[in-house]
Amino acid sequence: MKSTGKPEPTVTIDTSGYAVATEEIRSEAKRLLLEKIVDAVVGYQSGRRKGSAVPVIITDPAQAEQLVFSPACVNNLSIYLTKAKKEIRAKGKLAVVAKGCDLRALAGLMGESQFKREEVVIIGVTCAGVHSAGVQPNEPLTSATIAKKCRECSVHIPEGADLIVGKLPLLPDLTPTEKELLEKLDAMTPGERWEYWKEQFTRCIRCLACRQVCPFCYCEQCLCDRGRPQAVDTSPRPSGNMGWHIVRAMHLAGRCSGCAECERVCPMDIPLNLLNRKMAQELKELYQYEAGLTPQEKGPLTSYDEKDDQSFIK
Amino acid sequence: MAKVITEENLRSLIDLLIKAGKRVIGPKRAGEMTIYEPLASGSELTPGTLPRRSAKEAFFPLSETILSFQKDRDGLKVDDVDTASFPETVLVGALPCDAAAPQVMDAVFSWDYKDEFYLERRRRTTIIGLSCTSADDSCFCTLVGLSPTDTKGSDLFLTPLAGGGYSCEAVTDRGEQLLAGYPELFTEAATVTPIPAAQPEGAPVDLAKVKVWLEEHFEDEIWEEVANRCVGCGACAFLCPACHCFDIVDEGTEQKGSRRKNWDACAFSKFTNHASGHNPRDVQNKRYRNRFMHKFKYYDDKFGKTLCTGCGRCIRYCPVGIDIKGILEEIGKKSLSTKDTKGHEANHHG
Amino acid sequence: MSRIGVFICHCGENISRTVDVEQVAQAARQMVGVTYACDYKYMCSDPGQTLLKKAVAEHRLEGIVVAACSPRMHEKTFRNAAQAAGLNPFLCEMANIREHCSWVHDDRVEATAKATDIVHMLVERVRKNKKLIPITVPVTKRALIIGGGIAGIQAALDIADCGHQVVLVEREPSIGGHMAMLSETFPTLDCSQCIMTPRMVDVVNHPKITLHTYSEIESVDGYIGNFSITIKKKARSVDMAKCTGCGVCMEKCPQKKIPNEFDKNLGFRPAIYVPFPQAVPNTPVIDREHCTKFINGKCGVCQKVCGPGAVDYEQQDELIVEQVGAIVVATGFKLYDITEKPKGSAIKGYGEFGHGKIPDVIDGLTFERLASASGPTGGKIIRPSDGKEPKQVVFVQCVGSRAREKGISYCSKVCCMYTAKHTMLYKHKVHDGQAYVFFMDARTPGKSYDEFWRRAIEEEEAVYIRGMVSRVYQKGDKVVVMGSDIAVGVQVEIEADLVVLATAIQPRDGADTLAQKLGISYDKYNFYSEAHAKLRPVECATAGIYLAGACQGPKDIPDTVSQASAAAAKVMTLFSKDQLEREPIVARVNEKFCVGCLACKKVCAYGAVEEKEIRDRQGNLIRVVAYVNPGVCSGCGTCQATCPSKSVELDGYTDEQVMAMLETL
Amino acid sequence: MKHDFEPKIVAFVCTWCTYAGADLAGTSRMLYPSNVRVVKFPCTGRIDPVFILKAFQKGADGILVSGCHPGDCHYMAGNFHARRRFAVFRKLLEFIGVDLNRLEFSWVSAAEGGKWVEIVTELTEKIRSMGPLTQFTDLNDEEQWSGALSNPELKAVYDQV
Repeated sequence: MKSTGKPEPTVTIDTSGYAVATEEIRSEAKRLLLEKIVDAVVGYQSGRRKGSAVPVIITDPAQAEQLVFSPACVNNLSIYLTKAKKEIRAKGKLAVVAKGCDLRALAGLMGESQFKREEVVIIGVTCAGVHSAGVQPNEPLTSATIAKKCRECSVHIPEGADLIVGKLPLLPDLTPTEKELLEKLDAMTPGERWEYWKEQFTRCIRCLACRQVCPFCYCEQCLCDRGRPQAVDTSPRPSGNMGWHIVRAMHLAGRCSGCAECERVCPMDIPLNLLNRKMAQELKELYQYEAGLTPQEKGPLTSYDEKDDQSFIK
Repeated sequence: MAKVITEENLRSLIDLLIKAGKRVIGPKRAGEMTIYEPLASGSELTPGTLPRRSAKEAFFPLSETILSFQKDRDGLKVDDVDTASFPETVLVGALPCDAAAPQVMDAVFSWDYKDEFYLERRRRTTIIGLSCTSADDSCFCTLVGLSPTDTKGSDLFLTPLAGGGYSCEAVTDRGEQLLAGYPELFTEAATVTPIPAAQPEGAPVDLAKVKVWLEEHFEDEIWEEVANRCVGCGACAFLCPACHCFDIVDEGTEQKGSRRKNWDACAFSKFTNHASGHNPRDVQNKRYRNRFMHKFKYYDDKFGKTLCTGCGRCIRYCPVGIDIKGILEEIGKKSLSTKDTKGHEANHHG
Repeated sequence: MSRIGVFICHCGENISRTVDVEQVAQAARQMVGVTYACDYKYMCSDPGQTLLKKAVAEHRLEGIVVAACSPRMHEKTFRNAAQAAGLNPFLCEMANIREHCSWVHDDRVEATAKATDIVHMLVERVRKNKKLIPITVPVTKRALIIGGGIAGIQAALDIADCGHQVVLVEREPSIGGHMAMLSETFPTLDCSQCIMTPRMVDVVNHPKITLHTYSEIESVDGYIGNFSITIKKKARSVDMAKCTGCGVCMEKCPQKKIPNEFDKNLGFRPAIYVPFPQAVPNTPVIDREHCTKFINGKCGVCQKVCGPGAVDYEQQDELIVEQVGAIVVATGFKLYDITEKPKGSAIKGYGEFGHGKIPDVIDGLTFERLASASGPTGGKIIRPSDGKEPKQVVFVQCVGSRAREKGISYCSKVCCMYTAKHTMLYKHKVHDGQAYVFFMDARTPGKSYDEFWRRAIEEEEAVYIRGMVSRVYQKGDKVVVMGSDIAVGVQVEIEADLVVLATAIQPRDGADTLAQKLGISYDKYNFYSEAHAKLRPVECATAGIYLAGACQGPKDIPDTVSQASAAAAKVMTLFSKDQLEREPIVARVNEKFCVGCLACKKVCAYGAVEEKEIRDRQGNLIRVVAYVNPGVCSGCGTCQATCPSKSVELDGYTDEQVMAMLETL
Repeated sequence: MKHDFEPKIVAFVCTWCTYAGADLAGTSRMLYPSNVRVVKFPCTGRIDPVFILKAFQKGADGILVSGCHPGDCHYMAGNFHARRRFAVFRKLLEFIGVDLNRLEFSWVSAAEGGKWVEIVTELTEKIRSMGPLTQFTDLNDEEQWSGALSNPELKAVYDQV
């Protein structure tokens, strides 16, 4: 399903600030490691493919020169700070490179006691956007190659990071394609939506990439892997897939930071972030909750207000 | 002289095969991607681009029931799946990297235990391969001893022609039979001009030397370097044409349910988790090492074959950019200094 | 579990009339794992239970389902029977085929089908049941009483007389509370001080009671049987151990013009003072806000004149920790200050009554001080403005109470009676005076109460006007009360010398903060909530915490004392055992899988979830997980529904049990 | 049976209020349709959305979740947490394409036997008129193409050829 709007002319996005950010990340990483403020830095380095960037964990100040920031820095590195990545945490105190959207995840993780603010140095990167899934990494960042989430980004500057590097260019107005898609789905009948999602989920092969890249899927034992009782069928077939994606969306409701990594990594192109966005939208409408850049003591589903809406209850 | 089939006749062939009661699987458009799926008609065939998932599903389904059971007061009743009911199948338009993979997997499925679910499907499937005309920077069939024009694994092999249509080469008797079965669809041409084959970047790697190097570098920094970032999903294994690990799970209740064979992936932390809670591959880089070792060493040790056809899917869809081609090239370089003492052959796809 | 017994009850004809019980038993016999099924006329009867016990033994049953009435009716009965048969009681489940089936359906076929389904669900459930062992927690036989009014004193004395240690904490410098301020009490008109002060002395002299006055609760940890209380002893500036209570300091204090709160600001007190002469303990406290020594350092007289050298200007607030097993909350009430209009509150105030502006408009408690023999006027009733004896006094009832539009809809319960009492006390002291009372209704339920009220009208000649007061204003030296007399249907204006307002009773300031520390619930007015309005009126929903007196709702002295004794009885029941046994329906954390997100802790209303550190053998911290304290957990299961990985599970209601039931659909 | 279709309805209820309310309906001998199967929990706070999903997958045509009125929770706040959880979960189900008429929520106190009867009766009648819910159960029989022993859709196409 494509955007309903008219095709927009391709606009190039100014990413000259990324080179500045790269330099600043390198010198900060080097300083942090030299001064032994941290034991390891989680950042991005260039990959073999032209223009690509991949996550890296460096421990040697000399390695700081490998660090980069570019439109190919799509990953949300906050996952490397969760308890799911014990081997990374075992390296000691960590610094992490974070875009605004990644910082929201870090804030969420702190709110869920996964680590304390003082245990992590956050190198924030001013970000104009990153590539969409499937884009060749050496392509320039344009309105045609930018990720959907970046089209509607409200956190270009990661306020609250220990250091903010890079500079923000003038940003073009981009159509919010995801919002439009969501509106289109909202306008459907339940039956039509069911058919839509059934088709999407039937494609799912349960590779669990969505779960594994999610900063909030850090459970030691996923409910959906459990055999006794089997809450959700583990087999990759329509009924289990439907259950899996419903349970996942529910477990992320009120926790998801909107990094859209689940959707980016899905090899079957399932628009998973739509579910998360829908939940975020409902939580905002119902409880004025939004994922933010600072840790919140309780999430919308671990708190309540006596005056909460109950118009749906007889 | 070469046999030639037009684009139109290829589609007609598919229609005729379907009419003859065969299941025809081929690349089919699904949204932004193509995917190997049963075709409802020849018009659905979308050849040329590498489908998102490999063709291994034709023999090794993502998930299949292998038996169903029911318990009542009279005891347990088990229903086996009748493998004789598997459909006669033609896999059409498989690119060389996909067409070559089943051959590699045959070894493991017919080794100490004969997996009839896999083997019966294999026996009932004819593969029409298709020469590959476009490669990207993740492609590396040439590094692992294959090529974009390799006919390995195909029964019939198609090569796209510059003026449209395909030249057809029967690779096996089965391929011959197919040609003979539908003579009206094929013509003879004295000369044909194929569309130039794809040219993946990179020089072939001496897999024998790589294997020796791997043997000596089980504990090496490289694994941490390349795979500490692994997040433990199964995208690589599930998209791979040659990965064949599966899990047996029971679904339903103690009284009624089915036993299923589902794809599994060595990157999953639960893959090696013992009932005791101990996990011998306790961190992600060890799990990745196993994947690499399995492809380029263990499988060769056991079956004399390399478990990788260089399709590059695992590179394109790795969430964290783990690059098997880059790693293979790097190890290839490192292994040049290693002496190939064991006399392995470089090409194991033969 | 593969040996399940199903016992189907006819309940006389209550079940068998609509449900074909034999058919249900027949169907049960076909269910996998059911080794025995039978039906019987009355399962709960002695022969019924014997049948069950026999079957357990004969068929070596490992789990049983009794299909009968509601588990709310007989679950205990059958679990006891199961236990007597040697089975863990939690391996017995009830299938409710009476209230939920035979009594609500009339079609025999449908009802039989439904009963079979219900039995099937419970069979599948019981298959997943685990043996549960009641939880025992040790009991610290020491009680904390919060509040030293009559409720707290009564509870403290009852518990202490029973031989248990009591810690009594009072916020003010002296115990006594409101009752110590009252003149005479209804309906007997006996002197409040005369009955109160001996009780106060009993407290201070009781060997089992530890008294902390001028102290507040800082924090509360722990759970029933095992609370740990941190108490803040505010700096008194007088060493209680040295002070003899001679009173010289108070005489010599140059600051003499501080309004006396105890006398409702009608009189004065020095900066070093005891609230009233009969105070317990009789140790003064320095009011640092008004003491010159503390304001500018220029004084120090009290220290100089103190023989034992008890005055200590350096004294600091002190935190002490007391271990107790039970808590009685008896924090009492305050009178609604109608001049107040707190921000953001529904309380609207009564600006139109001139309270706080017109000196001769006073509240009921001020009148008590005027009428009290130990009060600032020695019991002489005079007007605060000019000291003259008032000849016409207007009493207004329900000021604030029962006034939804003003923010309080409840009845303050005691005003009708004390206003009647006030008119009498007034008549007794000012024989030629006339009392008028504006009232909505007279509520006089209680022993000898109505007689008392009638006496005020019939013998003491108080004029009762049924109607509301709309405005009170000053006119010369008179206070004009404008109101309506709805009995006659006219507007009334009375030029009074004094107006007494029976303002509403409210919980003490800070009642909500204290409730949060204690983890007990309170209503929208901040009155504390009892666990059950009828059957558990003195217990909080939080185990081990009990309520006494007006903190739970407006009440008079007899009710307060009764409730205090009831709370004491509850405490003593708790203290009658060394170990506390609780139903083991509590949540447990699977530490292997818990990732310590602490969502469970966030949703636990009881504070039962704690953080637990997992360390290796060298003592290095590996990770933090959640831990559910079984003593505190009440078993609601909200934590489990919240836990994404279900690493916390509620015993008795596990996912496995629930899913097993759903599998039968 | 009096109707062509008798829906399966599952009620997830708390023990203190709604279960007791349903008991009261019984002791008051009020009549209502026999379609509902009650699953008892200590508190609505314990009720996991997964149970709703499971019930639908196992063939429930309608689901009721019912507990204590706000402020009456035996466990102080369980129903407040449940209220939020289900407010969000029903929105999710709606977005996935489940008709919310099949999922009902109510507060039924221990004193409201009449309300229980009313709610169960209305829900039963509503679901009865809507017909069976097959969305979830249909999925139970579906396979990815490669695992399917037969593919009815394709078979239909093939049959046409």
